[in-house]
Amino acid sequence: MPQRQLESGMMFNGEGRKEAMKKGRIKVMLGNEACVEAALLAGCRFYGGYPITPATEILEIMSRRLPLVDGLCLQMEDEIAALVAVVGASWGGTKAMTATSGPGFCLMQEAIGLAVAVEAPCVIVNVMRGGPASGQSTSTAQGDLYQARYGSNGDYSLIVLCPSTAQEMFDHTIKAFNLSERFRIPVIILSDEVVGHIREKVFIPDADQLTFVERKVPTVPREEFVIFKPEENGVPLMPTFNTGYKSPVISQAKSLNGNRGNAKEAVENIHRLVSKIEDHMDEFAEVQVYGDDKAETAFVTFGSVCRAARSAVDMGKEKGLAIRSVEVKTVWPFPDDLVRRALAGAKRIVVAEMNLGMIQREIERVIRQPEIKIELFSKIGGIYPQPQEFLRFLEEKR
Amino acid sequence: MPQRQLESGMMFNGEGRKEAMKKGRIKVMLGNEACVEAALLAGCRFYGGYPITPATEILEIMSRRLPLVDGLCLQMEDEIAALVAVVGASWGGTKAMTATSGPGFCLMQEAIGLAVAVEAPCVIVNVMRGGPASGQSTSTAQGDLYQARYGSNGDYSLIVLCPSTAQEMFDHTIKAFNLSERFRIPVIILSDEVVGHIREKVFIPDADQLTFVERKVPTVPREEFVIFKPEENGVPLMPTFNTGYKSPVISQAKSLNGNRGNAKEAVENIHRLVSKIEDHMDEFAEVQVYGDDKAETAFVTFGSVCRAARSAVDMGKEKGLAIRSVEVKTVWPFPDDLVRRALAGAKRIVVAEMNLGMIQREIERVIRQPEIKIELFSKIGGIYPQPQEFLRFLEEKR
Amino acid sequence: MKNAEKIEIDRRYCKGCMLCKYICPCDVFEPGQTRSDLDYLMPQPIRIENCRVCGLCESNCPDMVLTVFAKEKRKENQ
Amino acid sequence: MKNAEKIEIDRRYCKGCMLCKYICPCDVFEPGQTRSDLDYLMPQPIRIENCRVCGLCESNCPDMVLTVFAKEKRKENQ
Amino acid sequence: MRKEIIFCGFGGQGIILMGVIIARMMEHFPDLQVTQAQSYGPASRGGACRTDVVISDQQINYPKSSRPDLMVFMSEEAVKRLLSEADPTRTLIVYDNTLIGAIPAPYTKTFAVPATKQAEEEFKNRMVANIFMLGAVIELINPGSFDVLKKIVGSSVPKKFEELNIKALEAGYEYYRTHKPA
Amino acid sequence: MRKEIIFCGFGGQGIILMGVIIARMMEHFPDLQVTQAQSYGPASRGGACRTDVVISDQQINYPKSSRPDLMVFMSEEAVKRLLSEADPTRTLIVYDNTLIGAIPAPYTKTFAVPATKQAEEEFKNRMVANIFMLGAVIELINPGSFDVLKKIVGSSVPKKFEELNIKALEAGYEYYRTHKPA
Amino acid sequence: MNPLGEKYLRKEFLPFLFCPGCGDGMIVQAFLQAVDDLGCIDDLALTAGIGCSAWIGVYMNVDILKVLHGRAIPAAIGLKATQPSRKVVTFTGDGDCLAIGGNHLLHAARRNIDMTVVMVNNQIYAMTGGQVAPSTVVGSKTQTTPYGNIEKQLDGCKIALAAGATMVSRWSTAHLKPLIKTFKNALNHKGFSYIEIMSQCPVQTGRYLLGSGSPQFNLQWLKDHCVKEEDPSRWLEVESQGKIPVGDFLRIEQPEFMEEVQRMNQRVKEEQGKGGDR
Amino acid sequence: MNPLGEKYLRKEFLPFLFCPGCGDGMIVQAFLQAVDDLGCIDDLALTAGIGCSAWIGVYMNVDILKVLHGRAIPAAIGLKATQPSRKVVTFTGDGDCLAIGGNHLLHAARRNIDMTVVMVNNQIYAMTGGQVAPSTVVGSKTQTTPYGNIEKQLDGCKIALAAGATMVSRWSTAHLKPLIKTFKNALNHKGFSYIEIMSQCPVQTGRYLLGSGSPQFNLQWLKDHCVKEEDPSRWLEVESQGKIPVGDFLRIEQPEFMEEVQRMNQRVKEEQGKGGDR
Ligand SMILES: Cc1ncc(C[n+]2csc(CCOP(=O)(O)OP(=O)(O)O)c2C)c(N)n1
Ligand SMILES: Cc1ncc(C[n+]2csc(CCOP(=O)(O)OP(=O)(O)O)c2C)c(N)n1
Ligand code: SF4
Ligand code: SF4
Ligand code: SF4
Ligand code: SF4
Ligand code: SF4
Ligand code: SF4
Ligand SMILES: [Mg+2]
Ligand SMILES: [Mg+2]
Repeated sequence: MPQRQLESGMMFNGEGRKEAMKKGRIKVMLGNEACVEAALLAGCRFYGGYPITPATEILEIMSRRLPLVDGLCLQMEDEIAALVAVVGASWGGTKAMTATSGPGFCLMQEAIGLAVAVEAPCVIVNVMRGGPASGQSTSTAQGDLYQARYGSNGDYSLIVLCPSTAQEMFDHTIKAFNLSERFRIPVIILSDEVVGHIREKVFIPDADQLTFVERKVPTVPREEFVIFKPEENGVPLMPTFNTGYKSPVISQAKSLNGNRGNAKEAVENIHRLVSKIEDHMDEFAEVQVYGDDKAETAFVTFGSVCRAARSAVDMGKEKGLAIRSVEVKTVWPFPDDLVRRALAGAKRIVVAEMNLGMIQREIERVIRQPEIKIELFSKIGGIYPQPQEFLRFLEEKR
Repeated sequence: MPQRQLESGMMFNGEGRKEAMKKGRIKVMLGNEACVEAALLAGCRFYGGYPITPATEILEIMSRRLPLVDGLCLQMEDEIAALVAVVGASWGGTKAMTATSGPGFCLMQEAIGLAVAVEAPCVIVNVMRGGPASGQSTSTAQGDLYQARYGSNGDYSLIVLCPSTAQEMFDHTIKAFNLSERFRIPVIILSDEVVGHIREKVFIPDADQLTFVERKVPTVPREEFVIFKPEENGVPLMPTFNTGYKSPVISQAKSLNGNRGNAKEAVENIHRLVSKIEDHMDEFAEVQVYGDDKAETAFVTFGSVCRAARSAVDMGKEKGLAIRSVEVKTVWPFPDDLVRRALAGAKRIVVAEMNLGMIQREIERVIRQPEIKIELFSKIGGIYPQPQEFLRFLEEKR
Repeated sequence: MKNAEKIEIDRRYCKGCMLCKYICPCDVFEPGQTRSDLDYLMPQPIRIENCRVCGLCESNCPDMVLTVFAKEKRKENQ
Repeated sequence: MKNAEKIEIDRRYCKGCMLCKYICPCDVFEPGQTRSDLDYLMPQPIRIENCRVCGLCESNCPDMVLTVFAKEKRKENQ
Repeated sequence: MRKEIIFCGFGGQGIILMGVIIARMMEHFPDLQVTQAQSYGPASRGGACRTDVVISDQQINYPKSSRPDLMVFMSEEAVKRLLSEADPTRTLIVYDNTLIGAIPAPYTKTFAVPATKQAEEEFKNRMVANIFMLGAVIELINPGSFDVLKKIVGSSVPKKFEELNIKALEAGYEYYRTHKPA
Repeated sequence: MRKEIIFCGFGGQGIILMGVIIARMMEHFPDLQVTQAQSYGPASRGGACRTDVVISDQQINYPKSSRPDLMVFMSEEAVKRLLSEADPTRTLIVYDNTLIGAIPAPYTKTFAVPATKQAEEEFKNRMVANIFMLGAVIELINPGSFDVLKKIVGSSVPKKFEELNIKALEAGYEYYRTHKPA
Repeated sequence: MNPLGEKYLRKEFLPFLFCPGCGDGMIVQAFLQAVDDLGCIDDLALTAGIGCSAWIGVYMNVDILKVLHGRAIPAAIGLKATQPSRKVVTFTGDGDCLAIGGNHLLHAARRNIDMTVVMVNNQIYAMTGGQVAPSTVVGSKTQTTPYGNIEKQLDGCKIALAAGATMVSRWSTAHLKPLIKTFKNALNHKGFSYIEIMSQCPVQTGRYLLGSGSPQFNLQWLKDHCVKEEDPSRWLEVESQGKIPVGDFLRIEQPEFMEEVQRMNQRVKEEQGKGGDR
Repeated sequence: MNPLGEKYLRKEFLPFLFCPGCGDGMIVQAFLQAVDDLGCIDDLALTAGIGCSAWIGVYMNVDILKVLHGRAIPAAIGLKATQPSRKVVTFTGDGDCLAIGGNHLLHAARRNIDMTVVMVNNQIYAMTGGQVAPSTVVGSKTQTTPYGNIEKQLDGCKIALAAGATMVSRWSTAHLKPLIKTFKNALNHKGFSYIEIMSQCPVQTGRYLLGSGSPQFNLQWLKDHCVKEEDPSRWLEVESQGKIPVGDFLRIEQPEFMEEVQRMNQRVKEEQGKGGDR
């Protein structure tokens, strides 16, 4: 599944810029708008949502655009209904998505587990804002990182992507739909207010430049089909409704034929729900390094903070300071190996995030060298860090 | 705040057994029942709940018992309403609690953030069952460990206790109420089906044998009182409703006087919400070691799995195998130092849990010695591990 | 008036609830001594000659395990 | 009939919505040139002599910044 | 001393209650510890159902049975699934022979009690089969006491069924005394 | 080349829209990158409101202003909070002198535009103050183009207000031409 | 298995998990009878929540999505939205539909989306072992109202009517014939239909509320307590006698949601073609 | 600050965050007038959800707990349960109360718990910038119904009535006098009261739905469209003319929940004393 490269702005600076531009459009758009554009291009035809700052524009633009392509955008009575309707639409055979922010994301947690359990491909965008609780609706934050992975009950796994530019909102949305169909899982785009509300140029390729993944459906006669028996890639074929398979789909632990009651098969199934993703991380896991990839000083960042860190790296370079910035694009499942590789040789690791230390814990876990302290450069309360502050941190905490 | 020791059964084997028994009662009861007994003793007078296996007995017994002490047990329309009502009752000046299991715990996440943000003391019991989603309602599991810490949006902290016996259901409930009042936070008792549904002897001390913490209330004149200004211990006095303080309590980020809008004070307040707990972990963090505390082989366990591990330690001893079992009683904030100390000198660490590896990640983070592999002995699907299996694991994975 | 040829109860799934006995206007059933595969005592259509093939027992059986075969019908089919 | 002594508008919080002008049955207000602390153009009770102290402007002011002082009242109080 | 007892059957038979009653009996033995654990499906709708009772003079850590002293079977299904947990030489197997044909070799330490049949015939209520069975096994549960058991049974069932249950209990006890295994 | 522009005022003035319009103008400059970011309170109810526009011929990483070239102030409050971000020697400060008394020392590179007053008096609608202001600053935004701006303003407001806004824009532009700073 | 069962049940899922004599099984059969009469088995798509009654549809050999407690209705909406030609039916219980899921009922009804909600009212939370439900009569002793329920009942039919449902009926398992007819009407109704079925739960409602666990007793209780009264203005009288009004209460035609959506999409695309308003 | 404001507002929280000419501020004043008339300021405890209207109570100098979107009612129940002597009032919006919070309204109403829900109906989600609400009229163009709303409205008064509220009224900000009277009745009503207030939101509803952002225009719109009609049987007629019926619709006495609780507790303790039933 070839994916467009994720680096923001690539299309504008790279070699084949003019060539590429011929085959698409460049528009100044909101990060949230880029997300909608990509979703529609990827084939999303159902959106179930509920307004919440700073994700509301996704709903608003969807409500404008979907009718034009014979899709349906439903503003539901709450976020629970929104995501459950998305799961219904997914089993109805449609690519479907929703978007929200912290408080609504809380309400979606049970249905995220549902989507995992019934293996319904769908995309969920969380444009993060300040927490806890109602927090600061118009301010940016990255405090939902663990919630995105662990907010629902029980053992499960899913994929979480963190865009840092409007272009990545576009690219990650395409990728999210593809991964959700490939693995039959909910894929979460964990964006934040800065990325959702930034306006910048986005390159929208023509559809024929992109690869779209569609769910695999059964073709064998109904009697021979076993609904939750995985194919080689760990994922069962999806007998969406109205295809004649008369599928029994329950949210409980289940055996291969979809019935409750067989403990052994139920255990295997839970294991499979996790391993179908985690055994195939090489298909999607992504970590980028900006700056000097041999530098002893390394930032670790994700989401919008990547941008400020890049500027800090550039400023550092001007001052003769070698820095690398390790950008975790697919934050879950956490790409242990890629991160370890990207940090190889680093002597000083500063995790920069807009929360009180989350990716930091993962780095502590992954970099098991007691001599390396994993420092935290943390900004909360909606304050987006300035590049200068990164450098000041390096100096002051020395 | 002296607490009764947490070790299960102590009262029956220890020296002062007869003495102690004079001052209390011993009854065979369900873990869930022991929780109710303790809550009532601790002064809980409001329960807002919703039925769900395997936590329902807590609601049922509360509905029977609370009217007898002029309390109120309300079966609400859902778990969201249940916890929000508890928060309301807490600000009404009452000790209040709720209990649920996985799916209901999902629905409570937003209101957990609320309780954190408005600093409403309360106790939330999650009697874990199999997940994900509806999972296996009558089976045990420990898959909600991270959810209990990170299930709500934004940066926050809270305390999570993991009982392993009916006696600990009692003891932890007393402790939970005390900690919730001390820190003005929701305290979560993360139990599981085995512990909730076990029946065994529980020693119920007389009230005068126990210490009960009550929330500190303001006494200064209203004009001098600043609602979210912390005392020395990091916690503001609580001007519960109807005490004349006319308190403005909002779920948004806020300044000291309770109003929105002052970004600097809002940031400080979020920091304080976390540090008021994490700076005082010595008051409550608890890790126990069972068996040979110098043994090179160590289990790490929590909740009901502690019991099976203890039997395994005993069986190992019979076979000449020295093992220690490190029991994490307060799983959040994770007691890094205590765990490190309890594992000092261990060469082989096996984390045993009924999930696909959660405490394991914490141990990997805390024990940063690359030469020690943190092994996982995992049981899921409602299968409670047998002591023999622990020993078999040690042999086979050698 | 119709008559029943045979009343069949599927022993794999009968739960012995006796709603068939309760609903039958013609007093056809009595509790029997045979156990279904689910360990319940099954009813017996001991007065089958009373049966008027009203179908109530069949449509009221909560486990859909009871079938009334009408005599006439069979003849028609032959 | 009552008369107004004075009509006060709290310049700290007036938002210039002109609902006072809209609601007044006696056409007392006109938009003025003074700005409130919130940067809005405040109304002016330029025809205060028309005022019958009906209180509508006061009770309809969404920011509770408008006060009508009645003449009689003052006298009574003296 | 550690005694392990397993009661098993299907949902709706009151299997769990049997374990609960035995556990509660231990309130009257101050020097003993007890645990009662269970696994079951929802409500009274069939499906496997099981409770483990462990009695010991020591603190009980592992609360489930690993080497049962006594197993009481109340359904064929339970025999199929759980008989292998029995130890042919150690475990005494009691079974409701209304519902269970026979206990296969090599298990020879057995005692058949027609609890369901007696409940249906003698008491016109199959719901008391479990209590009948309890009466029939109490002497096999050691430590235990019929008198304490009777008290606890009385306080464990709805008032209006108290008499019926006590009668069933006594009948079970009587059955034991007249049919007890050698 | 990196140009940084800040528009600031309070909610309800259409501050964000000013940034959006400038950003969208850049669609017509294929070789330039642009970012527009914002921070604001809800709806039109006062409170600080600000948008940063960055224009560059390079990829733009940090999307906020750190050394603004141009700052446009539309409220006293904004001056209080944000003036310190200006560089006395570098930043050109444009302000709505209907709402703002004066820009204090050491900031001397200033240009006063009575946008709100003109909107209220000339167009009987203070809602167009922002567009008036845009007209008055477009020549100071370089690269920029009044013609493109006009097109974008037209397509950024509800149809029935299109004419009004275009007029305000032109009036602002006219104001600039007649009052432009030396 | 009777012939209807042979024809329509998902054999490998048998037996039903329902207790002996439970009304839920009777509803399986009645519904399949209606489907058989209409010959529409291939047009069905079902959803369900959590609870005993939520399993009703699972045994039918059709597409079914069984989701979370209380969330069957939004799942149905998602399905209907993407498969407008389907007859979408939701099976739900009184707890599922009126307690945790009450809000979804309101909003599906007001949208008049073409689907049928079959609400099985056994006056209790059965699956979890007999706790009070919004439909439990005042005074009842349940596992969570040991001293008698003091909360007024919520009447699902009244709520559905107030919210804008275009078809509302209530019957009981003692009224299988009219129930089957109502099922057929609902399956053919263009719009939101709400069908409540008073159903026996001998094990919880019977044993603890009504005083007998006998299926016969419980079915008889329904026969005795459900009286046909289709005129809402007379419900108060019926209710004051401790009876439950049953019947077909409403069946009207109003614009259906999915048709409105399609009309809108059509219109919008046409306008777009003409370069209509932004 | 006018004298009422001087007396009752939380000065350090001023100014109101409401836009110029917003009805929410008028409601602050009307409510405080009622409270002043009754002299019950010290008996109040307020709760609120999220939305513009949810801030109404925050400016009053009384105990207030402002919780999550849609959850003001359960918070009020928890408060009332522990402070039965308090007059508990909830301020909520049409989105807060009828969309995400609809279920809590049903259940508080059926319990007839002694509290007052003040629902501010501005026919839109104002705080988030003008999305469709369950109260938005069919055909309206909002930020999320750019081609016109196709969903029927949910009428909060009808829902409250169907669910069992014992006092139900609707007024508008163009009806301050009767509104104040209704506030007073509600504050003295023993049981669940639901008061809906049609209120102007010039910025969202006005600008995008009604065609003018002028506060005057919007208040006039309410004056023109809200007509007094207290007989439910005539609502359909009123509504078919595009008008909104206002008035005091219901006010009856029924057993109040907290009193029932206290009666129950009393009874149970007495029975317990006598060794009553287990
Ligand atoms: C979020 C959540 N809360 C609680 C439960 C537990 N639960 C399962 S079924 C049920 C009640 C079912 O009652 P009802 O809907 O009336 O169905 P019945 O079993 O009576 O048919 C509850 C509370 C759950 N599964 N999920
Ligand atoms: C769980 C959740 N979802 C969404 C939001 C975002 N939100 C805040 S206010 C609001 C709508 C408010 O509308 P309404 O209740 O009508 O109040 P109004 O602002 O119109 O007075 C929404 C959707 C939120 N805060 N929490
Ligand atoms: S009704 Fe059906 S299940 Fe019940 S006893 Fe008769 S045949 Fe058996
Ligand atoms: S068909 Fe009718 S008469 Fe015959 S056995 Fe069945 S119920 Fe009785
Ligand atoms: S009504 Fe009040 S806020 Fe509005 S203009 Fe008049 S005085 Fe100012
Ligand atoms: S009191 Fe009445 S008459 Fe006087 S200014 Fe106010 S509204 Fe006009
Ligand atoms: S508990 Fe009640 S509703 Fe559930 S299956 Fe049994 S009888 Fe039916
Ligand atoms: S957006 Fe509307 S409801 Fe909100 S404060 Fe402004 S005018 Fe009032
Ligand atoms: Mg029910
Ligand atoms: Mg609103």
